[in-house]
Amino acid sequence: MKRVAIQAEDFDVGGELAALEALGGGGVASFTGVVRGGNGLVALELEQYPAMTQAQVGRIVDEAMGRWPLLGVSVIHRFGRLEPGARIVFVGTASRHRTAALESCAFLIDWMKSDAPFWKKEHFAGGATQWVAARDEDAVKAQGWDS
Amino acid sequence: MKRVAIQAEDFDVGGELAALEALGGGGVASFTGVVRGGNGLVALELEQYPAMTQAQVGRIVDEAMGRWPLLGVSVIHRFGRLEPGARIVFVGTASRHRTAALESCAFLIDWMKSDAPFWKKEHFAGGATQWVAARDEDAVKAQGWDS
Amino acid sequence: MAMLSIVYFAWVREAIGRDEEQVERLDPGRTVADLVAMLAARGGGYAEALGDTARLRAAVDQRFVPMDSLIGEAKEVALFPPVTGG
Amino acid sequence: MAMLSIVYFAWVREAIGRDEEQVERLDPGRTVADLVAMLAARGGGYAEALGDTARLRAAVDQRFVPMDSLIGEAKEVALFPPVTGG
Repeated sequence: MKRVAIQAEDFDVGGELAALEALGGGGVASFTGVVRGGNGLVALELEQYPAMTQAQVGRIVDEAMGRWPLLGVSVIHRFGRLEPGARIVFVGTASRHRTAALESCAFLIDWMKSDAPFWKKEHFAGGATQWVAARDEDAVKAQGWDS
Repeated sequence: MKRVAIQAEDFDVGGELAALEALGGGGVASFTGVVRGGNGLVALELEQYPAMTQAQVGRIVDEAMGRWPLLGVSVIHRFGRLEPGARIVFVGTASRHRTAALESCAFLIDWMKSDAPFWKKEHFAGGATQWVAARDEDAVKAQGWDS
Repeated sequence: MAMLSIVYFAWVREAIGRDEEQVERLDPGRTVADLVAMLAARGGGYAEALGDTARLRAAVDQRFVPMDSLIGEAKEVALFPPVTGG
Repeated sequence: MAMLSIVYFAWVREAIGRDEEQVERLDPGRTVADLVAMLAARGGGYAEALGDTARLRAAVDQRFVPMDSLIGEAKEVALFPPVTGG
């Protein structure tokens, strides 16, 4: 099973995980990213490169499925305006081996956080906005998986 | 938030994760273990040491919360007769740091799989039964976290 | 007279045919291994379950301990195979 | 005449004031950096957005590429800040 969804709508984490559990592997790992509040943030606006996103995410999922013995992978990424507490990104992996499920989940979320073609703009109370700068530590972490 | 449940009943993974998402950390990791079928397995029977389980699991959760900056941990383990496809164990962790959420989730599930006071008996079609032997690899993996 | 509870799990419980029993409290210098040897000497299911300590694990008052641990003033000793987790 | 699409994202798009435009296809020996320099020379928002290539990333036909990559026969070049993921 391979599922990649780039969407504006929220998603049902329990339902996504149930589909992975049903594959019979015995182990399902997940990571869900949620918009953090604080500093007067009222919303995060996610812009994407639609022609690229689906293909890029699909490619990295294929890479994970080649590296680890996975029965299924589900990746969801939202775009548009998201308020604090809203889910942004979900990665779920199913395997007969819990280490494979956990490591591939970490690999995929690292990639999603550093290399997926999304840009985030913060909207603050009072109307100020700011594009989020890329964090070097994310790029370093994703590169750590290359060797 | 710290939640430890040792129970016969199934649980709602989506609901458990929603509670962790609501803590505001931004990242929630999980692992769910499911009974694998195959080789004519009709059920897995999980026996526990009730006076010990809750305290032991609580202690390892405290240890994880000391090692990683976690906002919440939820651990659920079922006992009794479970058929293939049934959930056995769930670990969910919430943190501001996705590495902390993922690593602590892996740490806790390794411990649950190797050191939690449960014993598994396999029931096969035709009535044969067999106690599952402890796997050395699990013990080695859990020890890997000691240093 | 002070008593010590012994609890059994998994195939140890099945071989012995009970999940719990009381014995007189041992001399404080005795170890878990001493208790196991004393029980195994009863023969039958006890010998079958407890004859080979390499296959056994123990807990004293709900804490995992090595077989050579002193029982001391403990109230409960548990004897069981290595745990197999979730 | 063959045309090349250029697409912009995030603050690059905002500074330029548009998300897409068409230009005449360049000589196949030109690189992404050559295209960026040509656009920055227009001044105004273009200069602001594209004046410092160290702050930019690019994709050619939906593949991330270094700035010194040849554009060749590509149909679409995208210019944007480093991605910030999910």
